This record gives sequence, C-alpha cells and structure tokens, in this order.
Amino acid sequence: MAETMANGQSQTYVGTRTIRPDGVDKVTGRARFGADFNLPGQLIGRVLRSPHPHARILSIDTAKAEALPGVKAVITRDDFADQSSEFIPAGEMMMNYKDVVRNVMAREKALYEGHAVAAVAATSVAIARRALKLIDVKYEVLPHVIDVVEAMRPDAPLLHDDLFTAGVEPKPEQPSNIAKRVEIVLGDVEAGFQKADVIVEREFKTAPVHQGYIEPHAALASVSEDGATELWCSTQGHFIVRAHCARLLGLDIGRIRVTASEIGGGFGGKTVVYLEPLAIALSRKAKRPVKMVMSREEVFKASGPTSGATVRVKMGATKEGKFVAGFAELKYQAGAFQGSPVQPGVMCAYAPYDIENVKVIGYDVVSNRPKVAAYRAPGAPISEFAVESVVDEIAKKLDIDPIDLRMQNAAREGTKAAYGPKLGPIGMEETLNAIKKTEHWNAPLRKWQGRGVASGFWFNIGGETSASLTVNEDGTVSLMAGTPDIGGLRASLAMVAADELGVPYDKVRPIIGDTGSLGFNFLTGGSRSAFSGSMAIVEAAKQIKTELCARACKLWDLKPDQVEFAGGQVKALGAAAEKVKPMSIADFAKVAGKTGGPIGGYGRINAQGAGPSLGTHLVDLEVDPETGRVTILKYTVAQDAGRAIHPSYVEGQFQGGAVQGIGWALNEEYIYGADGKLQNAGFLDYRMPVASDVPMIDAILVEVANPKHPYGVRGVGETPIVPPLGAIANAMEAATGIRFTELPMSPPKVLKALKERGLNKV
Amino acid sequence: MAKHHIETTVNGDEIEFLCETEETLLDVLRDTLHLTGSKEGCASGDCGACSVMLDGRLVCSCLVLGCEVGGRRVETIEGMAKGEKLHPLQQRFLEHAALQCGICTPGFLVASKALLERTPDPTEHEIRYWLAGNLCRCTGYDKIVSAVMDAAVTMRKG
Amino acid sequence: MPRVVLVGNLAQLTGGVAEFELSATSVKQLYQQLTELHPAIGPHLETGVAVAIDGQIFQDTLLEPIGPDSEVFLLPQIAGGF
Amino acid sequence: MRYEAPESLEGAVALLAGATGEARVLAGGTDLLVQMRADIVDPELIVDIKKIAETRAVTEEQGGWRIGAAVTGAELKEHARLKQAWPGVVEAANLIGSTQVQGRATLGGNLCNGSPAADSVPALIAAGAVATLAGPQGKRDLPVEDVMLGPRKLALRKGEILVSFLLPPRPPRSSDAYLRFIPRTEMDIAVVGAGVSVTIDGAGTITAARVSLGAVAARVLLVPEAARAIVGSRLDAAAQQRLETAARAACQPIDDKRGTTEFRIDVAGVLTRRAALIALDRARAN
Repeated sequence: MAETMANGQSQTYVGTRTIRPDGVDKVTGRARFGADFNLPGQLIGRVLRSPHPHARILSIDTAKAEALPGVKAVITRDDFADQSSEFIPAGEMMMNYKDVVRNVMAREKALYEGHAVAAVAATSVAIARRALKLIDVKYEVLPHVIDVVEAMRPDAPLLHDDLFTAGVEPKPEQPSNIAKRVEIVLGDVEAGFQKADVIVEREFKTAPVHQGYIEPHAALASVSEDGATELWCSTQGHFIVRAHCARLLGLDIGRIRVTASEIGGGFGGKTVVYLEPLAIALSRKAKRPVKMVMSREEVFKASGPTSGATVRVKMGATKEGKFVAGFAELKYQAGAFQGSPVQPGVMCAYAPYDIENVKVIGYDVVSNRPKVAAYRAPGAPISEFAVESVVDEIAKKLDIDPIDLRMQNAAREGTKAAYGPKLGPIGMEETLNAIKKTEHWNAPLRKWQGRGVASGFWFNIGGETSASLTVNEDGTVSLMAGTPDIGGLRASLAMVAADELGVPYDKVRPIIGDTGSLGFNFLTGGSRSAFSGSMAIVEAAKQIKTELCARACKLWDLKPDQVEFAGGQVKALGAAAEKVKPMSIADFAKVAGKTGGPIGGYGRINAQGAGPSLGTHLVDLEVDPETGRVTILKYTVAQDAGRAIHPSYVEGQFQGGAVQGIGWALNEEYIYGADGKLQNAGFLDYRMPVASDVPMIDAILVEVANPKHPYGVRGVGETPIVPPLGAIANAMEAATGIRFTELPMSPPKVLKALKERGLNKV
Repeated sequence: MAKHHIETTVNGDEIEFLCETEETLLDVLRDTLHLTGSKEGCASGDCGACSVMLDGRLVCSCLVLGCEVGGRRVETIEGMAKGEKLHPLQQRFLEHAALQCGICTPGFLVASKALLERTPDPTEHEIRYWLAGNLCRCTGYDKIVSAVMDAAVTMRKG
Repeated sequence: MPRVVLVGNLAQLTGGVAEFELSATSVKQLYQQLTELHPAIGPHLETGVAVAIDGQIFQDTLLEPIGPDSEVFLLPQIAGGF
Repeated sequence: MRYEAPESLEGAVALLAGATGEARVLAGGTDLLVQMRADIVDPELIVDIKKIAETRAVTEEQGGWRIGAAVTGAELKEHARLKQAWPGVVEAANLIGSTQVQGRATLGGNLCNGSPAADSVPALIAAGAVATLAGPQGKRDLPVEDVMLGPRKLALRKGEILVSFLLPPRPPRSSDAYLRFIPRTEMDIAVVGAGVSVTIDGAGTITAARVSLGAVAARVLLVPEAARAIVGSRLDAAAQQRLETAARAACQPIDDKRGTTEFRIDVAGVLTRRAALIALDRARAN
C-alpha cells in the first residue's frame, strides 16, 4: 500500500480506509454529545419564545416566575447590553452584534415566531416549564411578511426602521427590508447576448430548508463567583462561540473556556450561537451550572435554516453551444436579520463555466422568519440550480448532449472564473468524463422515467488553524486539533500525522482540544477542517522532525547536513551511517529528558490555497403520473477531491450531500400559514429523506491534486449538495417534458403541472 | 404525587428507579440511569435515535413512559457489545464508515440488530424499510445499508 | 505593475473605477495605496475582503507578496457551511 | 398526573368513570405521549389498558376475528392466518409509523386518536369491522365508521373504553386492500387513504364491496356510492372510472401542509381504483 508522493513523504495510511479513532465510542453509545454532559448541582434552562411572527414587546413581567420555588434565575433583554450597529471581526467572521444580541434575545420587537423573549433556570424541567407560563409578556402584534418578493415591496411591513439598502448609490432615503444589493460583472453581458443564437430566460423559486442535523442544540454553562466561565456545547467552532459569548456578555476571551462536545451534525447550522450566551447569563445569575437543550420544534423555529429565494436566470449561447452571456438576479431571504448567503450565491452561479460576459445581481432581504444560518455551500445550491436548469434547456434547444455542452464550456485551469480571478487546476472536465464513462449514463430507461445531469462548484476555504503533536514517553503520539470533528476529521489528521512521523496509525491518538488548549481555530466550515488541519499537522510534524534531527546531531556529534528524517527514523547520512544506529521516534522518546525535554510540534497557520471542488451528479427517477410522486431510482456522484485522505469518508460526504440535495429538491420546505407561523416544525412533516426513499449512491472519487496542499487535498464537504437540485429538475424534465422551476417538486405541484397538460394518466 | 418506584431489567441488570408519570423511558435512561447512548433527536418517535428493545420489541424509548417498564426487559446500545467484543454490526459500521457524526448510530445499531435477529438474510429493500424510522442526515444511508448487509453475512456464518 | 481588479460592490467606493495599476509589492501596500486614492474604501479593506493573487484566494492576509506582473482581485469573503 | 394500569376492564372503566379531571387511555402511547410533550393534552389521569387480557388478544370468533384494542401493528403482522384473511387490515395497521412505532402503536389507539388520516381506520371500515366498547353501563357494539365523529371527537361516552374489534367471517373469493398516499415512502401521515374490500362470484363479478376513504373529510368515510359503482361489474375500465368518480365525489378535504384540496380529491380516485384492483386480484386468488 505504501507509495511515495511528490513531497517525498512515504504514505502508508493516507488514501486508505482506516477505522476512525473515535469510532468505538460512537458505536457503543459512549461518545458524549451536547446533551450527554452533566455537572453536579446543575439547573435546567428553558426559553420562552414569541408566539407572534412580528410584534412589539411592550413589557415583560417576570416577577411571578421568579417567585416560583425552584426557579433560580430569569433573564430577558435587560440582561444583555445593547451593541452598536457595525460589522466587526469575530474570530474571522464579520458580525453585526446589534443583530446578534437581538437574535439571541428579542429586544424592541419579536421578529419571528419562536424568537427568544426570556429564559429561566430552575431545579427541574417541570418547574422550568411552569415558570415560562408565569412570565407575562405584553405584545403589540404587528403585520408580518414572510415571502421574499412581498418583503421587497415598498408597502411591506418593515422589520427594521434603521435598515437602508447597502450597495446602492445614492443611499436610499427610506428604510426597507432590502438589506443589501450586491453584483458581479465580467465583460459586457449585453454585448454577449447580441452574439447569442439562443437565449433562455426563466424564473425559479426555492423554499427555505433546514440543515436537519439530528442532534438539537445543547449547551451547559458554569460561571463561578469570580466570573471564570466554562461552557460545554455542540458547535462547529468553539473558538467562535467563545468570541461571540465574550462580546455579548462583556467577558474577557481568556476568562471563557469552551469545550466542544461530540457534535451530532451541523452542516453550517452550528456556526452561530443561540443557547450558549443564555446558558452563561443564567448561570452567572444563578451561580450554578445551567444546562439547556432545544426541542426539535425549537430547532426548526428558532435556529437558522438556509434561504428560500427567487432567482431569474438568462443565458445566451451560440448555435455551436458556446455560452456567450449569463445574467442572473437573486433575491435571497435572510430571515429576521440581514445576512443571507446571497454573496456566495452570486459568485458561484456561473462558476463551473468559462463565460466571457457575466452579470449577477443579488439582494439580501429580511422577513419575519428565523435568521438564516449557513447550510453546506451557502447560497450556491440555489443559484446553481437555476443556472443548471437553464443549461439543460439550452442543451435541448441546440440538440447537444448535456455533458458535451458542459464539457465545451467547462472552466479549466487558467479560466477566468465568473467571479473574477483565474482558476488553478480544477476537475470540472474530469468529473464530466467520469460520469460519461459510467454504465449508469447509458442504462436504459422506461416511460415516465428520466435522467438528469448537473454540475456544481464551491470555493472551499482555509483559515486560521492550530494543532499540536506531542510525542509521549513511550513513543506514542497525542494529536490535538481545534476544529470540531463532525465527519471523521480525527481519522484523517491521525493518518497524516502517522505518515508524516512514520509511526503506526494506532499509535496516534487524536483529540479535539478546548479553547484553553490551543491557539485560535476558525470553525469547521467551508470544507476546511481536513484541508487546513492536515496542513497544520504537517507543520507540527516538521517541527518534530527538525528537533529530532538536531538532537541526533548532538548525540552523534554530526552536522545538520549529515542527518535526515525518513521513514520514521533519524538516520545519519554518508560515512556516518555505518557508525550510528538510526533512531525511531520511540527511541527518542526514551531519552527525551536527557536530550532536551518533551518532544512536540505546534502548527499555527493561516491556511491558504484551498482549491475549489467541482462535482457532477447523475440521477434517474420515475414519476407516478397519477399522483405526482417521484422515486429516485439511481444516483451517481463524481467529484474532485484533490486527494482523498480517507476515501470512505470522502465518499460519505458525496453520498450525504446528494441525499440532502434530494430532500431539498423533492420534499423539504418551511411551510407557513397565513398567520406567519411555521406549520411543520417537526421531523414528521419536515420531510427529510428516510432510508427507503433513496437508492445506493455511487460515489466516484476524482483526484486532481491541489498544488497548494502538501498532499493535494481539496475540501469536499460542501460541493455535493450543489448539483442535486439541478440534476433532479433536469431528470424531471426528461421524464415528463415539463420544466419544473419551483422547489420542492412535491407531489401536489408535480400532479398539478401534469394535470394542466393533460398528462396525469398512466 | 409520589414518584413511581419501578423495578426492571436493563441490559440484563436488575435496576430500580423512581420516576414521575410524565417521564419517558428515554428520560429515565438518560437522566436517571445515566445511560446516555440513547439519544433524543425529536421526542416524537420520528427519528429513531432513542431506539431500544423492550421485551424483545424495537421501540422508541421517547414513546414509552418510564412507569410502563416495571417487570419488563429493556436493552439499550450500552448492552450491545459483550465485554471487549463488539457486536458484528458495531464492527461492520466501523469498517464501512457507516457513521459520520455518530448521533444516529446507536439507534441504527439497535434497530439493525432487531432486524437481523428476525430476518437473518434481509434484502436491501427490507433493510431500508425496516430502518425508515431512523433518520441519518450525514451518510445518505448508503454505507449504513452496506454495513448491515455485511454484518448479516457475518452473523449467518455464526 | 500589478493589475488590481475590484469585484462586486467595492467599485462603488472608488467612484465606479474597478481596475487599477498599482506599484504595491504586498497586500498591505496595496491597501495603503488604494486607501490613499479612495479613502472611502479603507474601512472595507480592513474588515472583510478576500484577495486573489494570480488566481489563489487569500481569505485574510496583509503580508502576502504581490509580484510585478501579478493579477490581483479583491473579492467578498466567502463564508463556509460545513 | 396519575398513572394506573388496571388488570380488568371493570377496573379501567371505574377509573375513567371516576376521574375528576381529564383522563386518557394509554395503549401504545405513540400519539398520547407526543401530545403530552407538545402541551396539547395535560391529563390528570392516565389509564394503561395493556394489562387487560381482552385488549391484548387476537382470537377467532364466529368464523371471524376478534382483535384486542391494544394489539400492536407488529403483532398483527406476525399473525399469519389473520394476514391471510384480512390482508388489507394488516397492511394498513403496518403503515402506522416506523418499525419502532409498530412495536407500540395499536389499532384501538389509531381509531381513538380521532384523526381522519388514521391508516388502519379505512381498512377496518372497508372490512365491516365492529368495535366493542365497555363502559359503566356495560358493553356495546358500534360499527367502526360510527366511532369517530370528527377530528378528536369520538362517540365514546364518559368512562367507556374501546376493548376490541370484530372482523366478520371472510366469505370465499373475497379480500381487501389498503393504500395510502404519502410524499415519502415511510414516516408520513396519510394525505389520502383508501380501503376496499370485495367479494366476487365464480365468474369474477363483484357481488359485494365496501369502500372507505381517509384524510379527505373531517372523519374517515364509508362511501357506499363507490361500492355501488363496482358491484355487478368485473372492474372493467368503465367500472374503474365510475369508482374513481364516486370516490372523488365523496371527498370534502381541507387544504393543509400535507396536500391541497384538489390534490387530495384527485389522488383519492386513483388510490381507490388501485386498491380495488389489488383487492380483486387477492379475491381471485382466494
């Protein structure tokens, strides 16, 4: 299995399918997730939430709740200092804390059903529930607005009277629900359309969908009398949680120690704070540990889904199939506060393609819904769904095979990306070729069955990362990383460390350190944790190797250029090689004290050079023309992983992303009543795919090495959710002849479309 | 009113506990008995993360009251491995990378074990429908189904 | 001299000018020179742009060198989801 | 909140009749516990009926079958002879929830939850099942279609509990089927449910039929017009058309998160036809 890569490192483990080091704990129930941790004397915290989608909070009377025996603390807006409206850096992210403080606890107004209004800490769940009922909140109910297009109207109910559209000149005189206008322009899009032989223009609509992690948000805080704060929570970034809580509660960052529990899924939704500052505020008041866990209903109503959107796309191509112009206008729901992922949506819309003339405009629009949070490739699935649908339509119009059309226009190394700069090596063509070579591509189809293909792009990011390697007395290695491990990170990092140091994989024990144990780490997001973490581990290993070589020189009386580290040993070179016996890491461990003390390395980097990952998905489905029900028959994913450290977990990312995309395309949606209340805040009616809804998902690993990473790694986690929406819409068109432009393509919508065309017969 | 005093068997051990009427078996397992391997994903029987066996029947422990289990036999994920030896399903889940975040894994394992005990040679279709009450958001189910099929082969060989 | 392109809304802060030729040899110098020309862009450069130098995106850097023939794009920062 | 688990019917009836506040019967608990958790109900008394022998048995009676109200879906599925006689009833019971829910959910609970979308109820009504109730005044029988009056509204009197169902004897050349529509393959509440039971003569002509529809009105419907549309036919294309039309005409559905009015009406026709064809196939094989 051993092979040698360009960096000269012998690779025994990278590229193999090892057993994950945290695996046994997870199959035996021993692993501790957010809600699995308890402290002596802990109280139970519960949140009172607004029943109204939009209401002014006239008063909050907590006296009766506070008087209830067993209630130890009650908090409201009064327990949080207001924050000014400015975007300031918070652990690598730009946050407007005026909004953050209002989202964790409503101030002047409740802006969505489920918005936190007060919280209690009590000695039991039952008492906490009773206490919530004793809090008297007087509301002045205001008109609400849910839909993005309606929210943009001048006469729409206004959420924030100080919100003026940014990104337009001159600055608007009236506030509105449009927080921001963004655009990118490349070339001259009007001139491009002049050259087009065929132009397709369509409007699309997508529903907001939730990340749907199975583990609800959970936090346990303990604040001592001197203000030292400990927090245990389920998060994608405990350093980010620390930064937010410090700011919201006026604490020094160094006073807060956050430990990330095992995390039961995040997909972007656990990058922000909800319960964490409340638990700390309650604990600070009660002087006892406070544990808070959201119910599933709270997760749906009060944590962030991703945007629903309205998207208009217009594309032009020559009759030979060359794309000459692409225009798009994206209107994304932000929820109650600004900050939808419209910016990346704008940048990704045409990113898989080499097009000279592109103009994409985006609007970030607030409405009376929960504030959106990141969800896997934030913004990209929506805009690329629209573009991939139009690409498919152009292929039909020009009678060109849809893969050939994509191939002809594919972005390649050196292509000026639709968002500006030139691209490095990317695997768009490779994934198209891989799909075309599958048996799936040529398998026969029957009536009412259809096949669709679509591609997808996501940037991936690097960012600040700290990780350490410590060689223990017996030569085993302790690895500490600072980004929560959601899908197998510890396995990947241990494999890299084992290969770098030449020690057996099972002698490397990886853990995720708390915020007091390592320098700053940006969160697990942007498909960065394996990419950046492995770079930090390579750096830490380099320090160890350098140190061991230096110690060897002293032990052997040799010069630095007379020793080298290779294959897990320090060896003398040339004539000296015959005189001294090579020393392994374990050998050095035995004499660590005598040779200078503990051996370790500490990688502290701002990882750059994340390469985009391109993917192409192929799907077969069948439509029941009498009921509109859609069955996914066959599914293949091909994606560029750069280099797969652990192929199984990379495949798992592809498969999981594809199935999330299937849910988004077919059945998942936030359904609101006319009263502005969410009607399906549970797993029964928020219909995520179950095991019997999907087939096996074939995963093809394409590896176009990322030259900026020592092992060629690219981020892989997000791209897989981008192509499914378009691929499924394109397959629906193939099966029915109908171009579906509205997600989800749920049975009532599909049957209605079939019926309108008289097609609802077997 | 006074709490119920319940005597029951959990993973073969005779256990006594006190509970309020409204406490579910899941509450009792997690909060009173500190068996936190059973997870609460929804508290409404829609995700399967709290799956346990009750008198040999697969149930959601969030849909059973604690006071119902007096004199009965409860089996949870914590009882699945025997000593140092993992159950073949646990072993295959690890080998097939059938878990990512791992929150749904205990529920899937308990449910899969119940399946293989009554259907030693299930088809992919049978596995998918049997496990339809267990939600997984990470894996897309592919590797879970493969792991169960592979474990079935191992278990048939004894 | 390196060519510098502002992507998206940043050009609104430079009177609509989206392309520059500047003598900067690092990102820090580039920000200084741009801010001298167009003071309105200064705060935005400090608080949240990504820099693409010859195709490689840096989310957050001041010290990265810029070559004499480099093509530099200033982009909105990219948020991540997973 | 009190919890009682009496071992006799009389004990259960006495507890319920004597309750001062809200009292609830606990069978499988798959609806009750969810409603308690969501603060929809807050009973003062819970009476667990699973220790009462009559509610837990499946027995042959007068050529038909008596099924205890607290028998679970999983237990019904394992009952080979019942499944042979009333496949539609058993398959309907087995559509209620996941495998886990099957281990708990009961026929009696499914009916007494009072949901028009209950899966087993259309199948029971199509089968001509009769519910046996026990109360302070003794026992009485009620056709299943008369037990539920509207959403969460039952014909049960104070102190009364549902003890069991009696499925009539199966004549030769007869069978039943139940189909429901959900957007996913599992784990959904029926958007439409259709139960059909048919009997044919030696020539294959339908001599008797019962059709029932769920989730298309405030209660589960027995639709005699739909049955009449196919009696005397061999379910040829014209009869199928008549059946669809009659089924659709009976629907008075609501528009909600699970489906539009128009969708429910359309699909009710389709499912009734499909269920009838399956029942007919099964009857031919009997």
